[in-house]
This record gives sequence, C-alpha cells and structure tokens, in this order.
Amino acid sequence: MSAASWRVDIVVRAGDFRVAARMRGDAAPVVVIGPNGSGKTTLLRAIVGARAPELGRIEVGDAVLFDAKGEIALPPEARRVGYVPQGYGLFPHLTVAGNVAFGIPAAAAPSRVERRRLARDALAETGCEAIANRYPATLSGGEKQRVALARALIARPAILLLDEPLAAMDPAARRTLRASLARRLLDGGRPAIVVTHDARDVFALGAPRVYALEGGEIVQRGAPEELAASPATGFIAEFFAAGSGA
Amino acid sequence: MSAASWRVDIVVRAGDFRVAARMRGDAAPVVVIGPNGSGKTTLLRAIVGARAPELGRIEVGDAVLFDAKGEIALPPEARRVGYVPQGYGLFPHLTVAGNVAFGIPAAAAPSRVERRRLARDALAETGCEAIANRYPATLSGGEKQRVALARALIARPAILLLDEPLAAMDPAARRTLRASLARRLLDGGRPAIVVTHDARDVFALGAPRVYALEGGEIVQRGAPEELAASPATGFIAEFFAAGSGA
Amino acid sequence: MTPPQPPTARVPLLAALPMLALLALPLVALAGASSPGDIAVGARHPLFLPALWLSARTTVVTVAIIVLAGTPAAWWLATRPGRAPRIVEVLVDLPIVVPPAVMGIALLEAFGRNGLLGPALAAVGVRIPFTTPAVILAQLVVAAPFYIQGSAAAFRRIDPELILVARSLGKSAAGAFLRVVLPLALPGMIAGAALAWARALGEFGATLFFAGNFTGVTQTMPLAIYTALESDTRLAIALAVVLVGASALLLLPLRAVPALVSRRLGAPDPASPHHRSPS
Amino acid sequence: MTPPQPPTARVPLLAALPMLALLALPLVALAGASSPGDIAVGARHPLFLPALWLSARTTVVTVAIIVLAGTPAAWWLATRPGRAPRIVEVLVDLPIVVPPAVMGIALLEAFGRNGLLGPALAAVGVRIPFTTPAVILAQLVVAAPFYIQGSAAAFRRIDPELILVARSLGKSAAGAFLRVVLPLALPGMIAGAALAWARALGEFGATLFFAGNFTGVTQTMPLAIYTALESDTRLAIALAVVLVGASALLLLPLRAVPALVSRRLGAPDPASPHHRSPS
Amino acid sequence: GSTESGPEPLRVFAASSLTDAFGEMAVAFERLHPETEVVLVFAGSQVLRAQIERGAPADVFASADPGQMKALQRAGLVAEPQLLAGNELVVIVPPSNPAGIERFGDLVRAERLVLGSPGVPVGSYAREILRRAEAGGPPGFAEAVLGRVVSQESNVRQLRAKVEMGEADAAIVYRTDAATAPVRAVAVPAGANVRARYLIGVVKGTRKTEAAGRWVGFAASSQGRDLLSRHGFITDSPADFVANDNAGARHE
Ligand SMILES: Nc1ncnc2c1ncn2[C@@H]1O[C@H](COP(=O)(O)OP(=O)(O)OP(=O)(O)O)[C@@H](O)[C@H]1O
Ligand SMILES: Nc1ncnc2c1ncn2[C@@H]1O[C@H](COP(=O)(O)OP(=O)(O)OP(=O)(O)O)[C@@H](O)[C@H]1O
Ligand SMILES: [Mg+2]
Ligand SMILES: [Mg+2]
Repeated sequence: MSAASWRVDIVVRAGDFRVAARMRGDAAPVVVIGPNGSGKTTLLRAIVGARAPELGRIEVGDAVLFDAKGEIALPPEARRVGYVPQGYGLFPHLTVAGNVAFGIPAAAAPSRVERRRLARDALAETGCEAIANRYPATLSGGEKQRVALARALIARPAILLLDEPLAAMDPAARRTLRASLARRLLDGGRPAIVVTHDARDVFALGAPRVYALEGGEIVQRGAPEELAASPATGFIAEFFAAGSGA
Repeated sequence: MSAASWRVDIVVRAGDFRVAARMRGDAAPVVVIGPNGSGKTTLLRAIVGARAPELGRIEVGDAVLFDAKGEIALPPEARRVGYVPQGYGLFPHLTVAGNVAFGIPAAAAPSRVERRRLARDALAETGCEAIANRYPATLSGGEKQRVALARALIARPAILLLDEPLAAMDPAARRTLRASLARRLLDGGRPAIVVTHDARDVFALGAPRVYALEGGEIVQRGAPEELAASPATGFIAEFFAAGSGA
Repeated sequence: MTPPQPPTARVPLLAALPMLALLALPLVALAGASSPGDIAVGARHPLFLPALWLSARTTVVTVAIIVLAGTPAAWWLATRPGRAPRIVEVLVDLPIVVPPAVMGIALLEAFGRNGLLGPALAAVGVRIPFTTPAVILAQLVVAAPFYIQGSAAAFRRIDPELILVARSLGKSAAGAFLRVVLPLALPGMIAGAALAWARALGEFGATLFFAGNFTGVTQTMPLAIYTALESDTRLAIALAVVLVGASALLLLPLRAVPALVSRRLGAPDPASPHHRSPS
Repeated sequence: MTPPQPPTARVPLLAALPMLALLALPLVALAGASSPGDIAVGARHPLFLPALWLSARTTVVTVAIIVLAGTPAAWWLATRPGRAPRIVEVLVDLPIVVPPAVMGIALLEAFGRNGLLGPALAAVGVRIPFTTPAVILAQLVVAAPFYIQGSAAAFRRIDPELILVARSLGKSAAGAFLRVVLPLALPGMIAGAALAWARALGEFGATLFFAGNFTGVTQTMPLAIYTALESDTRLAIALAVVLVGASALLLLPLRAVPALVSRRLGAPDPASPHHRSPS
Repeated sequence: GSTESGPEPLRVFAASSLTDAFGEMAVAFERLHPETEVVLVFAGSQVLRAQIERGAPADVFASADPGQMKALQRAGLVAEPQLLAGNELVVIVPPSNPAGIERFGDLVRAERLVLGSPGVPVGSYAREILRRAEAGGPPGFAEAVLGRVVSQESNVRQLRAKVEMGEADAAIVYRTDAATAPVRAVAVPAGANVRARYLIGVVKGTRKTEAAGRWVGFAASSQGRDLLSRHGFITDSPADFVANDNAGARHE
C-alpha cells in the first residue's frame, strides 16, 4: 500500500449503537457526512484508538493500526493519527502556545526556540497569534476550535481526523481556514478524514470522495458532484441543497 | 415598557476584553452576528447574570435586571432569562428527560405526570424522543445541542438567549429546528437574542433587526436586508455573502 | 470477543502494588495474630458489646454532624476567592497535626469547667467532659477536616457554567446547590465522609483525655481495646480484628457509590483500549 | 466601582461558621493555655530540638514515599473498572480505623523479630522496629490512605478525552499521565498530601509501639509531648503549640497551590455575581 | 544521647512515671561509668511489655506494674526481677481546692472525682484504698466516694492533668506524681494506703548483661535510692510491699 493510502473496514459499538464502515482513501481528503447521531464521531474515535472495534481492520500506509483477527491494536500514540475532537480537547493547564507546542514531535524541533517558532507559525495560520499566552478557559468558542486545529496540524500525523473542525468559526474564518486546510492537506500529501455538516466544506476542500453515513451504515459514497446529482437519501439531497444556498 | 420589549445598554469586561453594547428589541427575535472573539458570548452572559457589567442597565419588560447606578443586580434565577450556552450546559447527572424537566416551572406543571408529558413534547419537537432516557455523556454533539434547546424552550422565560444554537446540527435538523424556533418565538410573543454564524438563520428566524459586533463594539445595526445591501465592514459583507451560497 | 488490549494496560498495577502491599501487610499480620478462638473470646468479653454499640452510635452522630455542618464550610472554602479562605483551610488542617492526647487537653481547655466556654456552659447547666457528647465532640474535631477537605476538592471541580444554567432555569442559589452541585460532588463527598467515619471510629487519644474511659458512656472500641491491652494483648488484638472487620463491611457499600456515580457521569468507556479493562 | 452583589452571597459563610468555629476553638484554647514564657521554656527544653528535627526529617521522607508509591495506587484505583478496585479501596481505608496503638502491634507482628517478615528481614541483616525507619513505616501506614483517596478522587475527574488527545499527539500512556493527568490532578494531590503530611506529623500511637520512644532516634514531637506530659502538662502544651505553629507555616504555602491552580483552570470568574466576591 | 556512633548503648525501658528519676539516674550513672551510654525509653508498662515480647532491643526493664513484669518473667524474657522502689497513693486537689478537701475523709465532698479505670493499676489501687478506709471507718464511705466519680482514666497522666486544669476536684494518684505537678497533695491514712511496687530486671538475651546488671545495682545502691526517694518513691523497707500483691496480680 502506498504511504498515503489508508483503509478502514470495521464494526464498532458504542453502547447500543453500532457503526459498520468500509472506507478507503489516499492523500486526498475524504469527507464523511451524515445526520446527527449517525455515527461519524464514533467512527473517528475508533480510528484514533479511543474505542476498540468488534471486528475488522484499520490500515494507514504500511501500518496496521488495528486487526481484530491478528489481535493487533496499536495504542493511540503509536497510530500517528491526528485528531480534532468535536469538543476541541484543549489542555486547560497549558496556554494556547503550550497546547500547540504539545503536538510538535521531538524529532521535528529539537530546540526550544525552534519549537516556539513552529507553534507561533501554526497559530498565525489559524489567526490566533494574539491569544498565544492565554489559557483555554478564557477563549471564545471559535478561538478554541482554531487552537485545536493548529495543534493537530503541527503534529504532522500520518492521517488527520477532523470532527466538524469549522463548526464554531465565523464565516470569514471558515473561508480562510478551509482554504488553508485544503492547501495543507493537498501539499502535505497527507490523508485526512473530515466530518462536516456544511456542503461548502466538501467542495472547498476538494475532496474527491464523500461517504454518507446514516444510522451507522454507509448509505452512499462517491464524488461530491455524484452525491449532489443523485442523492441516495433525503438527507444527502438536503445536505447538498443547503450547501448551495437554498 | 411593553411586556415583551427589552433594552440592554451595558459595558461589560472579561479579562482584558471589553464589550459595549446598546440594544433594544420587542417580541421579535434579534440576531447578533460578529467574528470569533467579538464579544457575543460575553454579552449574553452579562444579560443572563453570569458577569456583572461595569456600567449600564438591563431591562426586560417591566423588570430591571441590572442597573449599575441603582445598584440593582437580580440573581440569575430572578431574571427569567433562558440561556442555551455555546457548550450546551447539560447536567451530566440527569437523563435527557431529566435535563429537560429541570426547566419546567413548578407553576406550569404541578403533577409529575404532567411534567413528564411536557418534557416528552419538548423532546419530540427537537427530534430527541429516542434518547430521552440516556445520559448526556453518551450523546452525539448534535443530540446534546437539541436537548439544551428543548430545555431552554420549555422554561418559558421572559427572554431567550441562544448562543449559536444550531451550530452542531445537521442541515436537515437545522432547517426544521430553525422553522420550529421561528414559530415558537413569534407565536409565543417572547423576545429572543440569537447569536449565529449562519446568515440563513437570520432570514429563517424572520429577525427584523440584526446587531453586528466587532471587537466589542456594535459596528452596525438594522434589518438583515439593510446590512446585506450596505455592509459597514468586510466581515458583515462576507457574512451575508456566505449565507447566500457564495 | 474481547478486544485486544494494548501492552501498557498492566503497568500501573505493578507500580501500585508496593503501596497496596504495605497497607495490607499490617492488617494481614493482625488477622494472623488472632485465632478464631481469640475472636470468640473477644466477642464474649463484657467490654465488647457496650463498646461496639457506643462506637456505632457516636460515629454515626459524628458523621451526620460533620456532613451537615461541614458541607457549608467546604462550599465556602471551595468557592470563596481571596486569601482568607486559604488561611481558614490551614486552620482546618491543623487539628490533624495536634497529637490526639494534646487535642484532648485542648478540648478540656475549650469546654472544661475552667475552659473558655466552661462558665457559659455551666450557666446553662451543661457539662460536656466525661459524657457521651464529649466522645462525639472529640471525634468531630479530629475527623471533620478529612470530610471538609475532601468535599471542598469535589466542589472545586464543579463547572460554574452548570450552576449558572440551573439558576437561569429558575433555581435559587440553594436550589442549584441541592439539585446540581450536590449530585455532582457526591462521589467526592462520600469519599471524604468515609475517611472521616474511619477516622472517628479509630479515634482514641482525644477521647481518652476529654471523655474518659467509662464503660457504656465513653468507652468506645478503641478505648476498650486499649483497656484490654493493659491485661491481655491477644484479647486486644482480637477486639481490633473485630472492629476492622465490622468497619470493612460498612465501608464496602460506601466505597461502591462514588465509583458507580463517576462511571455514569464521565462515562469513561469500558471498551476503550486506552483505559485498562478488567482482566 | 464594585458591582452590586446579589443578596444570597453571604449565606454560606453563616452556615459554614459553626463548623469552622468548632475546629478553631480547641486550637485557640490551646494557644490561650500557654504563655510566651512557657513556649520559650519549651523551645529550650532538651527534648525539643531533636524531636522537632526528627519529626521534620521523617515526615518529609514519609510524604515523599507516599507520593511516589501512592500515586500509582491511586491511579489504579481511579481508572480500573470492576469490583476488585472497590474492595482494595476499602482495604486502603482500614488502616485509618485501626486504633494507632493496635496498628503499632500490627506493625510489630508484620516486621518484628517474630513477625511475618521478621525472619526474612533478619536473614538480610535488617532490623526495623525501634529504629528511625520504623517511625517512617508507622507514619506511612497511617497517613498514606489520606493521600491515596484524595488523589484517586482527583484522578477520577480527569476527562478521558484529554488523555486520548495527548496520546494521539504521540505521548505514551506514561507521557500523557505526566504531562496531562498530573498537572490537572495536582490540586487534589496536593490537598491529599497536605492531609497525609499533617496526619504523619501528629502520628503517635503506632510510633510509640512500633518504634519506641528513643530520644533522637524515634522520639518525634508527639512522643516528646507525651514524655513531657509525664512531668509537666504546661510544657507539653507549649510543645504542642510550637508544633501546631510550625505546621501552620508549612501548610500555608501548600494550601495556596491548589486554589491557585484551580482558579486558572476553571477560571470561575471573580466578577461573576453568582459567585461570592471578596467583601 | 545519640546511638548513631560508638558502641551499643545500654537501653533501659522504664515505666513513664520513672521519667524524671531515671533521667537523673542516667546522668549519675554515666558519670560513674563513662564507657556506658544509657538510652532511656519511656512508655506505659504494658506498652513496654508488648514491645519486649516482640523483640524490642531492651537491656533493662523497669515496670510500674508487677503484672507486666511477671508476664515477661514467665515467658522467660526477663531474669529474676528485683524490687526497685515503692510508691504510695495520695489524693491530689487543685491549688484552689474548690471542694475544700483537707483530709482524706473529705473525699465525699468532691463534686467531681476522677479515678483510674479498674483495669489499670492506679485504678485498682484506688479502689483498694477506699475499701480499706471503709473497713476501718464510716460505713458506706467507699460507695459514697465512688458515687462522685465522673470519669475513669487510663493513666496517671490523665488523672493529674484533670486536677491541674481544675476539671476534677480530686483524684487519687501516686505520690511521685503529686511531687512535680502544680497540685496539692492530701495524704491517705497510713492504715488504708497501699504500696505500688516497681520491679526492675535484666532482659534475657541481651548482650549487655554486665552493664545492665550495673544499672540495676546502681538503682539499688544508696545513691540510687537517694535519688528515687528525692522524687517521692519509697525506698525504705522492702517487707512492706508484700501485703498489696493482689492488687497488681489482677493484671497478669
Ligand atoms: N455509550 C452509548 N450508549 C448508547 N448510545 C450511544 C453511546 N455512545 C454513543 N451513542 C449513540 O451513538 C450514536 C452515534 O453517535 P456519534 O457521536 O457517532 O454521532 P455523530 O454522527 O457524530 O453525530 P453528530 O453529528 O451529532 O456529532 C448517537 O445516536 C449516540 O447517541
Ligand atoms: N478572562 C478573559 N481574559 C481575557 N480575554 C477574555 C477573557 N474572557 C474572554 N476573553 C476574550 O474576549 C473575547 C470575546 O469572547 P466571546 O466569547 O464573547 O467571543 P464570541 O463573540 O462569543 O466568539 P465566538 O464566535 O468564537 O464564540 C475573546 O477574544 C476572548 O478571548
Ligand atoms: Mg459527532
Ligand atoms: Mg461565543
């Protein structure tokens, strides 16, 4: 398998809820859409290693992250999966700069000065220079989300999982960050799975493939244009209709 | 002042940040827009009573909630202000039904059966019947937000403050809840202040007046069409442009 | 199928073992030092039943008072900003530092005939030293700090946003406290109450000095054990084993509650591989 | 301008007062019972300095061991689901219930010449009872439960999501523990350590039995106070007042830390009218 | 003295009530035998006994309670113990003497009397005295006095502290305890008094048998007896002690 291709084929359970997903991708970002409670977050959490699937296999590049048959389950730190959770997951005891620097791999920046510079650059990219020395408790919702995004990007993971990464952002920030994210993902040649409720994200990210999840099952997959043109469900139809300003 | 009219004229500080706002409204919902960190949440929290303004006065109907000169500062429970915070604020020790029933005023439903029926109705309106007996920790992001909304609506407050109440919802839920919210707010004749990053919310709610906040100051106010037509700032222009599908 | 577990899962138990073993060892040695026969003799000893009954009664009253009067103190310490509460907090710690016998003297200086409150108490015809209330007072002073500090720590971790929301939904400060703060702090409060109860049950020195050693009136289990020690070490050990056994039975349900409640609230996922799963 | 305060702000202090007064009263009475002259005599007494120094040394070592070995135990108790940890938790409580004198016997039964580990220890030439390590061991057993339970409660309140995020950012389980769990649990851990330290400092009964009353070797402050009590009650009180005063000075900075850290993390807003503001 | 360097010291385990007397005796002994360092360990006799039973490094044991000594002797842990000294009981009252107790018979006037628990020697002795006083005097005396008891205490320290603090109007303690504390002593009639016996013995298995023997000998020497009697102990005629044996024997 090429370094940037990945494959997820799992059944995962959260309480009574069950998600069965078979997905694959390469360096281009993949988008997951679906109504509230359809299992998008559950799916991402299984990939990052928060929850062990009941069945199946997860591969990213040459690494097998999970294999029920082979009894393989890498711990989260060995998976090289970057994760921006829906609730941001900022460390309350670290400043914004500290949160971002937390993700810098030791190999990437051996010196303190270098690390600080990297963190500052990442914060600048998400428009957060001004809040670098503040603690998360004092941030606005959108500010928190930007910091979480900057932290995940700096870690240079093998695959990036973003759970509604722009939901709390204002329209201007949404537009610039969407563009910067698209550039980052495509330039870096690193795969990503992005969950979103906004069809404009799908197009702006240039995602070649969308998976639509409903009730824990993948109900449709394909290029965004395909799904928009012939939606398999009412939800998919509405999703793309809303995104085009209806 | 009529029972449904309100007036907010305050200066409030959060750390180094300062918001100065002069707003008024009546039974029709008022929308507040602004970039991340412009002070929208700070403003709502001052009205609900989380933070005492440095100066000014807050009136809703015949009640003075706050008056710096008169040294009046009603405690939150006396303000009859319904509040859906950006972080949902669900009680983790209560089920979804328990969370919603928490808001029912004793006068509205003296009997247990009645209270349960009211809670069930409110949950049905936000599409949450199925999760009534679950605890918040197991809910998806959109589900949490729906519950928070149902809980605030059932309390029948004198004024309703909604902080990005639809941000985590899927497009279909957004559309139905927007409509149901608009109906509720107009039918009930109760004022509301809604913070949103989505221009479609402004129009769907039928808000006659929008306040645009930037850097803690109100930079423009007027009918949504007015702001869309002649935006005072780049952000306002982008806000309405994004909402029309650009 | 059990999901495969990461290799790190078992390290903490290994690291935890030395301390757990150290705490268990004296208890095991104690149990080993007394035969079932000794225990039967202990249970039939005339000191035993009155002392056990007195210990049970007094510690229940003590813990009830500690919870009722200590909860507001803990809330005050947890929520009041500024320097004063920090100083008060140290004051709350200090009774732990005072060696129990000295605490007995201190209580006499406070409540005794010539003590600070003595004349006032005498004027209303109340004599505290050498009575069962003195036993409770001694237990209160030595055990309350553990409850207060435990529940203050629990209160500190309540998200103020939840209180705000409860109050915006029409609950008074007291109502929000009862319906939101208390249920959320319950695990920490119960853990603190368990420590305080255990400490009250083991209280010896202050009681001995302040309340004396009167069978049925002030002779709690620790005092009975001490008295038995005077004549018969094996009897004393047997009584101690019974005390420890009875306490274990009472602590077990108490200790189950916080874990149950926390599990539901935080919902740390049992299927999550980065948490240890039962094995 | 001070923002106007809601009328409920002062109720909790009123409710907190009875308990705080009860805890303060014996200390005040104790201080009142000893004059500066007494204290000067106490400070010059030949027992005083060796005992104070021994208490300081041993309690520091004790608390260090408790924190090092107790933290993994607390983490295990806090994160391990299932029934076993609940039972272990009760085991951790039990040393508190055992009257200290009996704990001294139990330690002799465990580590003494004829105790469980006695022969094994003798074989490697180690004798523990009646030595300074015995003092530390006695303090360990009676004080560790307070630290373990306090920090387990703190660990239980850590959001598992934060650990997951830390590990997804490349930190090992141990790394996430050190860089995320520890700093967040620090206030609770320090509060527990303060209680444990206070308890170790006041420890008397188990030390007397297990370590004996050897000046300079095992005679800690509480034992010195006990010895002084034999000939002179006022001297004993003066020594106790010095002990309490010294402890207060050491506890004050310790107690300031948790409040500072919590304030930063939770950022409960000092301007918020539904929190009490300093007045 | 420090035990950290030099040869092993002589460890003398002694009942708490010997604290002051043995403290002085150690100074005198070390002056006489500079090669021997003495370490004194004070605790209740029953604590010391439990420690010696469990291997405490004691060389000499001095007990205030013959029962504890005999138990160790029976267990083969102490060689033939000797009589160290005797102690008498006295009534103590606060300096202000609120109940106006001037004579032993005034004990009935005490509103608050504290006695040792029946289980501890000082408590048994006190009850024995009351019994004897009644036998030789007014009927119902013992019962009347016992009716005034507000607390039973586990050791002499506690009895004395309560009188010192004015918490009790009177207590019955050892004469030696009355000597040091700010209290007034009221004598017990000679016919009613009992004598407590302090026994001293060398612990078996000690490597310091010689030094231990020297300590016991020093305590019995005229210098040692002088010192003890200055602290209120009775060192005159050993024969007097036999009569009270049963009081101590209850604790074996
Ligand atoms: N422990 C649990 N017990 C029962 N149901 C659970 C549990 N955990 C999650 N669920 C349910 O699983 C479903 C999927 O949740 P998930 O968080 O994956 O949804 P989602 O697709 O991310 O939704 P959203 O768009 O609202 O974020 C939800 O209906 C949720 O209520
Ligand atoms: N305690 C504080 N100290 C310093 N700055 C603060 C503090 N609290 C809030 N702020 C700042 O005040 C500004 C306004 O915050 P607020 O939460 O009101 O923004 P918002 O308009 O709601 O933004 P968003 O759309 O992201 O939710 C932010 O820049 C925030 O960082
Ligand atoms: Mg989700
Ligand atoms: Mg906001």
